[in-house]
Formats: sequence, C-alpha cells, structure tokens
Amino acid sequence: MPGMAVQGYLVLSVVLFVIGLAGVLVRRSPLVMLMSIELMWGAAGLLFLTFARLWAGMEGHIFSFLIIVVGAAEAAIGLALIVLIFRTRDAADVDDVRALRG
Amino acid sequence: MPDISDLMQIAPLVALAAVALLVIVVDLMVPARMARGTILVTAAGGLLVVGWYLLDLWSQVVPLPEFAARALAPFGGALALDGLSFAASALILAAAFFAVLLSTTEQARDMSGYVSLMLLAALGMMVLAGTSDLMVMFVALEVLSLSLYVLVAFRRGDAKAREGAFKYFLLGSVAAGLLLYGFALLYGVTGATKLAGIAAFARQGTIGPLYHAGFALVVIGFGFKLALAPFHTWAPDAYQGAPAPVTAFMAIGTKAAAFVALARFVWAAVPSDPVLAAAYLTPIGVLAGVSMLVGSLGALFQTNLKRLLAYSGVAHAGYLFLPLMSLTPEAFGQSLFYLFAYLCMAGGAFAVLVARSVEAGGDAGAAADAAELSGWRGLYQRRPGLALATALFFLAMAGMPPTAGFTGKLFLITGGIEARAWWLLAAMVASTGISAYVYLRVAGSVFRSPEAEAAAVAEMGPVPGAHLSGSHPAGAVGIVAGTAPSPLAWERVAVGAVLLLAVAGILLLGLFPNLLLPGLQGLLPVR
Amino acid sequence: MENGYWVLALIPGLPLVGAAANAAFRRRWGKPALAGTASAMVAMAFVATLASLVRYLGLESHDALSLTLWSWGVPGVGLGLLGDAVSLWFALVVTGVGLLIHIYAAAYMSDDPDYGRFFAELNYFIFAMSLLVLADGFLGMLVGWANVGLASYLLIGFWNERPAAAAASRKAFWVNTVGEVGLILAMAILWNQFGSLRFADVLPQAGLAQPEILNWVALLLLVGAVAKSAQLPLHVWLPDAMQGPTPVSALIHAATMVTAGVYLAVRAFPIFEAAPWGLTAVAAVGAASALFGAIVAVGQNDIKRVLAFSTMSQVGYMILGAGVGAYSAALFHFMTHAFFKAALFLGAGIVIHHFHGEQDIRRMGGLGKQLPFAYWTFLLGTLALIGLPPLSGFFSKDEIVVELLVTGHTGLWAVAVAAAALTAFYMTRLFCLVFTGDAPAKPGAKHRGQKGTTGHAAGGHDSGHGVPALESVPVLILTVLSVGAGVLWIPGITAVPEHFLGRVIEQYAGAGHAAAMDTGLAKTVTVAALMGVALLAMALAVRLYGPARQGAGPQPRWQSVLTNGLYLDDLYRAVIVRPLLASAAYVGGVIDPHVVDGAVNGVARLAGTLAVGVRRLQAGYVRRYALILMGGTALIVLYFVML
Amino acid sequence: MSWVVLIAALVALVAAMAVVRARIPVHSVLALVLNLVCLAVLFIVLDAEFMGLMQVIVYAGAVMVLFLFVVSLLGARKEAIEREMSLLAGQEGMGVVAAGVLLVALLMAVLRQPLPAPAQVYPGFGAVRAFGAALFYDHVLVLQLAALLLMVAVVGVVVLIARRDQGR
Repeated sequence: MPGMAVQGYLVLSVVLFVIGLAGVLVRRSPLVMLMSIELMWGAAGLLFLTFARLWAGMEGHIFSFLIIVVGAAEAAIGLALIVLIFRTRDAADVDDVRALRG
Repeated sequence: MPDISDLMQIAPLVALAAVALLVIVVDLMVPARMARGTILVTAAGGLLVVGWYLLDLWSQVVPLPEFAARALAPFGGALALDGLSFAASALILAAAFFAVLLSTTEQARDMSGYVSLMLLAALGMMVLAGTSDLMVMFVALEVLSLSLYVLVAFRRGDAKAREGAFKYFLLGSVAAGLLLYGFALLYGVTGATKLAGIAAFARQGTIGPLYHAGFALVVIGFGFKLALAPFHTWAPDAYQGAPAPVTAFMAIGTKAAAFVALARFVWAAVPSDPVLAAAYLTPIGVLAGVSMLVGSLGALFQTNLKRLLAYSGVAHAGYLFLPLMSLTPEAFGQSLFYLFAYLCMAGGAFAVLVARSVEAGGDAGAAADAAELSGWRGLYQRRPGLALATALFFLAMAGMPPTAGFTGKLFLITGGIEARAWWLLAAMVASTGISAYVYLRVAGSVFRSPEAEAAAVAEMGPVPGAHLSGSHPAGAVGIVAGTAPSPLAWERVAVGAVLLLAVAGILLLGLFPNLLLPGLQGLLPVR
Repeated sequence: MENGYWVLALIPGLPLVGAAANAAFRRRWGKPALAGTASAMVAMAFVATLASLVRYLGLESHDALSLTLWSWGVPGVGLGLLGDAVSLWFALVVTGVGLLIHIYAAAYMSDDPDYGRFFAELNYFIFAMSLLVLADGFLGMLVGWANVGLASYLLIGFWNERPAAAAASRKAFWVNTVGEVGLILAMAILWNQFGSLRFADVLPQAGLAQPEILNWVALLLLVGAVAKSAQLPLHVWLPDAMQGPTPVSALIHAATMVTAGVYLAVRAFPIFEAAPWGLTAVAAVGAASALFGAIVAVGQNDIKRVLAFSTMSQVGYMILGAGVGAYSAALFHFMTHAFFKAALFLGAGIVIHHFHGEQDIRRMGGLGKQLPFAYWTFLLGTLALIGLPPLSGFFSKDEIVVELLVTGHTGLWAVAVAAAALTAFYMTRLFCLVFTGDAPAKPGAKHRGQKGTTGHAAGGHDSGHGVPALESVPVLILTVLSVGAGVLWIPGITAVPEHFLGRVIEQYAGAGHAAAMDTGLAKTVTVAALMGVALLAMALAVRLYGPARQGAGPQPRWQSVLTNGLYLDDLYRAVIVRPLLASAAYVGGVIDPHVVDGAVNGVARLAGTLAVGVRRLQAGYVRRYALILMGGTALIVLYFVML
Repeated sequence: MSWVVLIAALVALVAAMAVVRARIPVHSVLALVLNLVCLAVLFIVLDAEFMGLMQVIVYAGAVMVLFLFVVSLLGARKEAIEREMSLLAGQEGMGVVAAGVLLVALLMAVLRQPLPAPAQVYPGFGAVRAFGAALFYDHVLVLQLAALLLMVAVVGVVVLIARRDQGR
C-alpha cells in the first residue's frame, strides 16, 4: 500500500466525519441526527483501521470492534428515547422539544 | 496475558458489577411488596462492601507513605490502580452511596433497573478514573454515559425528564464521536493506545499537526463530560430533567471521573518541549476560565435550584483546572481535595432538595416544585435544621471559611499561584464574586419570609419539630427526629443521614484538611 | 510566648454560645432572658479581655499570650489565638462598646417580633469580630473576617421584608466578598512565599521576599482592608448599610467592623513597610477617603447617612495614620472614635425614635428643649468628633495629623486639616438642624408603616417620657468616655497607647522614621491650624444653620445687610459656602452615586447583561446546543492545527 | 485494486451526503446502509477482513434493521417527518460554517502530517484468528466491559420502554 493512499483514506474519513457532523447541525429529524452520528462514528472506525494497517497492529481492529458494539448499544438507547418522545407527536422535529431552557 | 492475580486486583470492580447484577436478581426473587426496600438495602450494603474492599486493597497493596511511586497495573497495564484512581474511586463510591440513600424517596416501582444502572454507572466511572488505556477509557465512558442517559429519563411520564435525557444523549453521542476521533488520531500518530506509549511519543517523537488535532479532540470530548463551557449546554437541561439523586450522582461522580481521566491524559500527552507544553495548556486554561465565568453568570438569575447547581457545577469544573496549569503531581492532589469538598457541598445541596420534595409530597410534581427557589422562602421558620444545613452548603460553595469550600478554594488558588496562572486566577476572582451573590441568594432565601408568615408562626407557637431540632446541636438531626412518624419515615432517615454526612464532611474538611490532603498529594506514579 | 492561656478562648467563645442560645430559644424565652443572656455573654467576654490584659501586662515586653485551637497538620497553618497589645486593644473596644450597645439594643429593639434573632446575630457578630482581631495568623483572621461579613449581611438585612434593606445587605456582602477574595489571594501568595500563615512566622521575615511580590501582597491586603473599612472606592455599601437597625449601625458600621481594615493595616505593617509602594498606597487611600467622606457628609440630609460618611472619613484618618507609620495614633483614634461615634449613633437612634422614624434632618429641629439628655450627649459627642480640646477626639486626631507633619507629608497634612474643617462644618450643621431652632410643625408626619422603626409610635416612649434607662445609661457611659479618654494620651504627660502598643510595633519596626520637622513645632502648627479651621467652620455652620436660621430657604438679603452692614456674609457665601455646598452637592450627588457607586452598579449591570446572554443561548434548542459545542470545537481544533 | 477503493470511497461519500440530505427517513437509512457497506469494502482492502464482515453483519444488518423499525413506527403517519420551516434562524448557515471550519482544520492536519510508510503485515493479519487472539489475550478487560455495556443497554431499554407499572 503506497504512502499516498494512507492520506487518501484519512481525507475520506475526515470528510465523512464532517458530513455527519453537519447532519447533526442542520437536520431536525431526530432519526436523521442519530444516523449522522453513526456516520461520525463510522468515520472514526475507518480511521482506526487505516492506522491499524499503517502500524500493522491489532489495537485499531479492537477499537473499531468496540465502536460497533458501543454504537449498537447507543443506537438501542437512543432509539428507545426517540420513540418515547416522538411517538405522541405529529412531527418528529427536535426543535419542538424545548420545555427545558434558560 | 492476563492471569488470575489480575482479577484479585480488580476485586472491587468485580464486586460492584456483581452487586449490580444481584440487584436485578433480588427484584425477581423477592415479593413485590418488599422489593423496593430490599433492592435499596442491597445496593447500599453492596457499596459499603465495595468500599471496604477498595480500602483494603489500597492499604494492603500500596501502603500510604510510599504509594506515590507505586501502582498496580493489571491486564497488561490497561488499568492503572494508583493513588489517583483509588482516591477517585472512593469519591465515586461515596457519591453513589449518597445517591442510593437519596433514591429511597423515588416513588417509582421498578427500582431494580434504576439501582442497577446507577451501580453500573459508578463502575464505569471508577474504571474511567483508573485506566491508562484509551480503549478502556472509551468503553468505560460509554458505560457511564449510557447508564446516565437512561437514569435521567427515569421518571415515567415526565416529559421534561425525557427531554433532558434526549438532549444529553444526542450531544453526548456527538461528543463521544469527537473523543473517538481524537483517540483515533493519537493512535495513528503514536501507534499506541496506552497512555504510556503516548507519553513516550510526547517526549521523543516529532509532534505534528495530527497529534495536535487529536489532543484537542480528546480534551473536548472529556470537557463535554466535565461540562466545561462551551460544551456545557446539556448540563442545565439534563440536571433539571433528572431525578434529584441522579443529578447529584451525575454532578459529582461524572465530574470526578472525567476530571481524573482528563488530568491523566493531559499529564501523559502534553509534550515535554516547554513552548509547546504552554501552547497546549493555554486553550485548556481558556476553557476553564470561560467555564468559571459562564457558570457563575448562568447561575445568576436562576430560580430553579437544579439548573442553578448545574451552572455552578460548570464554574466548579473550571476551578479544578487552576492547579493543573502547572502539571506537577501536587496539582492533582489539590484538585482532588476540591472534588471531595464538592462531594460534600453538592451532595448536601441535593439532599436538601430531596428533603424538600419529600416534605412537599414526594411525587414528580412535588419534586419539580421543590427545585423552585420561591418555595424555599421561610424554610427556617418551618425546618430550622434543614435551613441551617442549606445555608452551610451554599456558603461553603461560596468559599466561606472555615468550611471545606474555603480550604478547597485556598488550595486551588495556591496551586494557581504555583502555576503562575494569573489570568486564570483573575477569572476565578470574577467568578467567585458573581457566584457569591448567587449562593447568598439561596442561603438567604431560606431565612427570608413574608412578615405575615413569621407572625403566624409566632402566634401558633413552636411548630412541630422546631423545638426538637432546636435542642439538637446538629440541626440536621431534627429533620430525622423532628417529624411525626409517617410512611416515609425511613426515607427521612436516609436523607437525614446524607445531610449529616455532608455537614460533617464540610466541617471536617474545612477544619482538618490534613485528614485528607497528605493522602492526596503525589498520587501519580512517576511519568 | 505564653502558650495555652485558655481565657483567650472565652472572648470569642462566650458570644458564640450566646448566639446559639438565642437562636435556639428565640421563641420560648422571654425578651429579658434573651437580651440578658446575650449581654451577659458579652459582659463575660469583656471581663475575659480585661483578665487577659492584666495577664499580658505582667509578661515581659515582647511576650504575648497565645492559645492553639487546632492545626491543619501543615506547619504554620492552623487556628490559634494571640493576645498581644494590638489584639487586646481591639478586643477591649469590641467587647466593651459591644456590651454597651447590647444593653442599649435591649430597650431599643423591644418592640421587634424577631428579638431573639436580633440578639443571636448581634452575639454572632461579636464572636466573629473578636476572632478576627485575636487570631494568630492570616487564616484565623480570614475566618473571622468572612464571618464578620456574614454577620453584617444578616444584620443589615435584619428587616429583610424591606426591599431596600435586602438590597443593601446583598451589596454589602458582595463588596465584602471582593475584599475577601483579595485577602485569600494575598494569603495564597504569602503561603507560597513563606510557607506559613502565622503572623509570628510571616511578619518578621516580610522583608525577605521579592519587592514586586510584596507589592502584590500589599495591594491585595489593601483591597481587603478597603472593602471592609468602607474606603474609597469600595465604600459604596456603607451608606446603604444604614438600612439596618440603629444599634447595628453603631456597633458594626461605626465602632468595630469598619475598623477591621485599620487592624489589618496595623497588624500587617511589616509587609506594607517592606513593599515599595505599600505605605504610599495605604496613606493615599486613607487621605482620599478622609476628604471624600467629609465632603459628601456636608451635603447629606439623612442623619444616619451623615454619620456614615463621617465614619468613612474618620476611618480614613486611621488608615492615613497607619500609612505614615503612626500606628499607635491610628489605634488610639480607633478607640476614641468608637466611643464618640457609638454615642452619636445611639443618640441618633433616640432622635429617630423621637421623630417616629423620621431620618431627614431638614424636618427636625428644636429637640434641645424636649430631650435635654440627647441634646447634651449629642453635643459632647459632636465636639469630640470635631476634635475640640479637651475632648478625646482632639488628642487622637491631633496625634495623627502631627505625625503627618513630622514625617514630612505636608500635602497629606493639608488634606487632613481640610477634612477636619469639613468635619467641624457638617457636624455642627447636623447638630444645629436637629437640636436648635423650632420644632417641626408635625412631628412624625412621615410614617413608614413598617415594623421596627415605628414600633415605638404605638405604645413606646413619647416625646414627653424622656429616654429609658437602658438606652440612656450606655449613651451616658460612651459620652463620658468620649470626653475623658483623652487623658490616655496627653502630649508630654501620658502616652499610654504609645507605650502599650509600642510593645508590639517596636518588635518589627526599623530604626524609626526620619523626622522631617521638629515635633514641638509641628505640634504647635497643627493644633493652631486644626483649632482655627474647626472654630471657623463651626461659626460658619452655626451662622447658616443655627438657631437664627429661618426655614430652609436662602437668607434674605436685607437681614444680612442689617446684621453685618459690611456684606461679610456675602463674601463668605461667595468664597466659601457656595463652593463648599456646590462641591458637596456635586461629590455627594453626582460623583458618589453615579461614578463610584455607578461603577459598582455598572459592574453588576454588566454581569446581569452577560447572564441574560448566557441564558439566551440556552434557549432549549438541542441543535443550537450542538452548534455551540461544534463552534467551540472548530475554534479549538483550528488553534491546535495552527500550532 | 485501487479502482475498487476509488469507487467504494466515492459511493461512501455520496451515500453519506444522501443520509444527510434525504427528505424521507427511509432513504436516509438505506443510504447509511450503503455507506456502511462501502466502508466494509474499504476495511477489507485495509487487511481487516473480520472487521469488514462484522460491519456488514452487525452494523449494516442488525442495527440498521432497528432503525428501520423505528422509522416505520414514527413515520407511518407522514412521509416527511420534519416540519417544513425551521424555527431557528441562521442555524443551518452557522452549522455549515462550523462544519466547514472543522473540515478545513482537520484536512490541514491530515495533509501536513508526514506519515511513515505502512508496515509489512504478517499473514493472517486482521483475520478472525489474529483478532480473537488480540481480543481474548491482550484486551480481555475491554471485552468484559463491552459485555457490561451491552447489559446496560438491555437494562436501559427495559427501564425506558417496558411498562411494568401497569402489570402490577
């Protein structure tokens, strides 16, 4: 694997990460926000595996495995919360959820 | 390769996990009528056992005078059981113990999940404070975060609880993503996931922009959990939505664990080059200073006590960083001492909140009302002991001598002077000035009463309980003893115990800081 | 050093017990029991102070009494009590004057429903104040310092159902906190430099630290002193603090607490002397406050506010004295001032009760015929404050002003003399407006309808019934002391304060201050100047406000033509009175409320605006929270990448 | 090999954009699945074959099914589940700016960082045997913690959703 390729992977990961982040900031659907967060985590996973390849070490693999495990658990909790909050509303729009402020 | 002796070294952690599971089993086996009590007693007893385990391990393996230099490193160095982690673990266990005692007033019936999650969160915090491996840090952080997301939303049918949990969850996941990305970048540059490897790189390697970015992202990720401004926005909303015991636990435990983890990380990852080290510490100082100001300003006009304490927690998180600016081993002791003081002050304040909501009826609506400061007026006329305790907690937060808040602040300032962090000290002065006003407003409001109310009380003669608490030197006893027996009697005992412990802690740490301080200095093994 | 002298612990300890007892039994004990307990505790503390004094006088000259209460386990840090000349001097006044004011308050507050709370707080104050002056290190002093602030907060806001009182108490606490933070910072630096916070460790080696460090320490200590002693520019809380009950004003805001800054300046004088700018800063602050307070007092119309600004001015004299090395004189003035200012305040309380809560001196008058007791005591207090011989104020103020000239501070001397002239003017004006002339048409026209001040209107003493003995005896004792305390320091004959306090001060002082002028000459010049300006100012004030005044309006021209013929009055008016009143109106009406107080309020308003901003960001939108988070992240990452 | 990488990377990017831009949540889910599958391809190219498989099976498979369930639960009433108008003025613009600044910063960091040449990997690197050895020998503590984390998730969802109150 040529050295330039590593940089390519890194750029891809950064762009994916920032896309996910922008999704959190601009979208109002809680589901899409959650999916955007998954994008960010996925980008981090790509980064870990790229670096694991770079160093030929297994730590990156374990780390990205953890990302999948934790991501699944996190998605379960997050989806449960979303269902609790938005099941009774007409529109699933996070801007409506603002009883707490100040 | 791990072996069985590793397991012995993490006995407290294993025991805590076992108690968390046991609680659920108990719920399944005990008749529903007795379930709540059994669960809470199991959890409180379990925490005491774990604490005993911890102290036993601490004293056997690392005798006090020399523990600065020694540390256990089971699992190939994944855990770093040094003085820092033992002290933080003791703090976290105490916070969990407080929270469990305060939880006796929660009226919901499915307590097993709640208590189990609380214990698991404590486990996550202890691991987070005691690890030197990025992987373990990440998973431990998630264990505590996921538990807390659920605990915040625990109150069934309370829309605000759900909302707070959702906001905490969403922002927390984003912050976890940032932290993860930072870990990935550091791994990429250094090839290590252990802090030792990162520290070696920080001393010898060529430090490039990717390392800088990774460091920044990790600081931000932990800063979020610490509620440093501008990453604090979740805190007031989540604190307000959560049941008061959970808020107390979050405020104290998470802060301690995340601070220790961040301090450990900074201790390892800041480059040895002094110019670069200063450049690394500057933004951390800026975050701390901004937190102090934002925290005290945000609390200025709050009428909801939970939000007020959330903002005050933001400011306190900033104070913790004053000694850290010098990055000497003593600095960690000074910050940890303040965390212990904060345990007593915030724990006590939340206990008062719980006591108020019990007084008001104990359901969710009453709890929400109890957090509103307007209802605190005239508390002195009804419950003098509780009012005096309240005043003590908030005056301690304001740094009034001779309380723990004062000694803690004095040590922090000494550390800040040692570090020559003048502008951060200036920020602290401004923040202290603003927040003195805030805390005094709370402490004063319990003594203020409309004239009519005072006159009415005078006509009725001594209110029930007033004479009892008046005759006890420690006013907090009156909360326990001075109220008529009611179905909530033993809940009152539990809350009163927390109040007494907090009062005792504030006074003891204020008058005799040497009980704790020498044990907290030089906590880190040599880098 | 005689350690373990346990009687010292009684001085703060007994009032603390009294406070606890009053708080605990405030509903079940009768009023005599409450007031009796509180007063008895202070009385015993006073006796304990006297006992300590006797014991101290029996020691060798550089010895002191001490008592270690507890230690933090860190060497040099702990809480102990120290009984040396300076601390016992203060303790004597705190417990002595405190006792008299307790007795006075027993009668004065007799109609207040919160009687027990009042005495609990008053006793608590005595505890905190005696701890402040008796502590053997900066740490204990700070403990007392902060508790004094809290007690003051509680007492100013005693009638906390009044918004003005609540606001005033918060302001006082806020300003005090500023000073406290200054003290804490100074302590942290001292700890960092000397590894100890005990006076006995720090003060002897104060000169060994780096000068710029010492400058910082001195500045921060001065911030603490200025805040507590209501000196420029942190005096803003003192006039507002007059919202508290009058005994509180007498005890805390005239006799004892406001002199804590003087105590600090004298106690820590080796630090101030070793710091290059230390003494200069102290003297400048003192002189400025002495003059400023006097100017503002000229234009005030509330009887308690006049006295409040007068306090600021007189404490300025003490600070000024400490700033030029005249420590004994400063402490002597502290003592005499405690006597006559307490007498004046207590007298003012009688006056206010007489007028049913009225505090505006323009609506008073003619009290001399109705209340001869108040007339004579107030007159003697006024004359003592003005500094006429042979009253005590003459000797103490004179000592300070002479010392200014002796040490060559001619400019400061002129300021002090000018302030003395103003003092004579505003005090005479106050006295004339209240006690001479005709009684107002409708006494007590202005009912406030609140408890406390008007409590006596219902069934209390009326104008015909004179003054209750519990009120008159303390005032009488204080008046006698204000008249006679001067014998302690009659130049050339007695110099008790100098010898007594010198035991401590000479311990650290260097070779003494170079005398710029012969003492005898300085004394002559100063006495002549002080007496001259004081008499002139008094004459002027009597002329303007005395019995011959006609209403509040300007004097008609024909009268002055008749009485003078030479238009001397017009000359006075044009040259002295108009500029004086105009400047008083300007300083008191514009600079003080708008510039100095305005700056304090402005800071508060700025904080309020920022707080609203912080809360506006917290608008509940989770996406906005995420944006704040990400904005911060982007900036920090950008900073790091740019490294 | 490199064209596979290029295509997978491009598709992953396009899919990510689609996740964020799609008006209908189901489309977002499908785009996210596509993105994750493309990432899995890249993982395999990076000698992480086990992780590639895990990605497809666990993430793109199981977790995304969970998302689909919730989408159908919430979105059954309407197609687009967000309101048309945003309540927050300037949020989108400022969000894009913040993301842009972070993008520039991170790209600068990535492009200015000198990186060593990739090391030689041993045969079997990234395969299930090597992975298992690493997980069970070197990182067993993390594995235990991950197990606890899953328990937290289970207990948490039960606490949040289950209606035990009504049962009693």
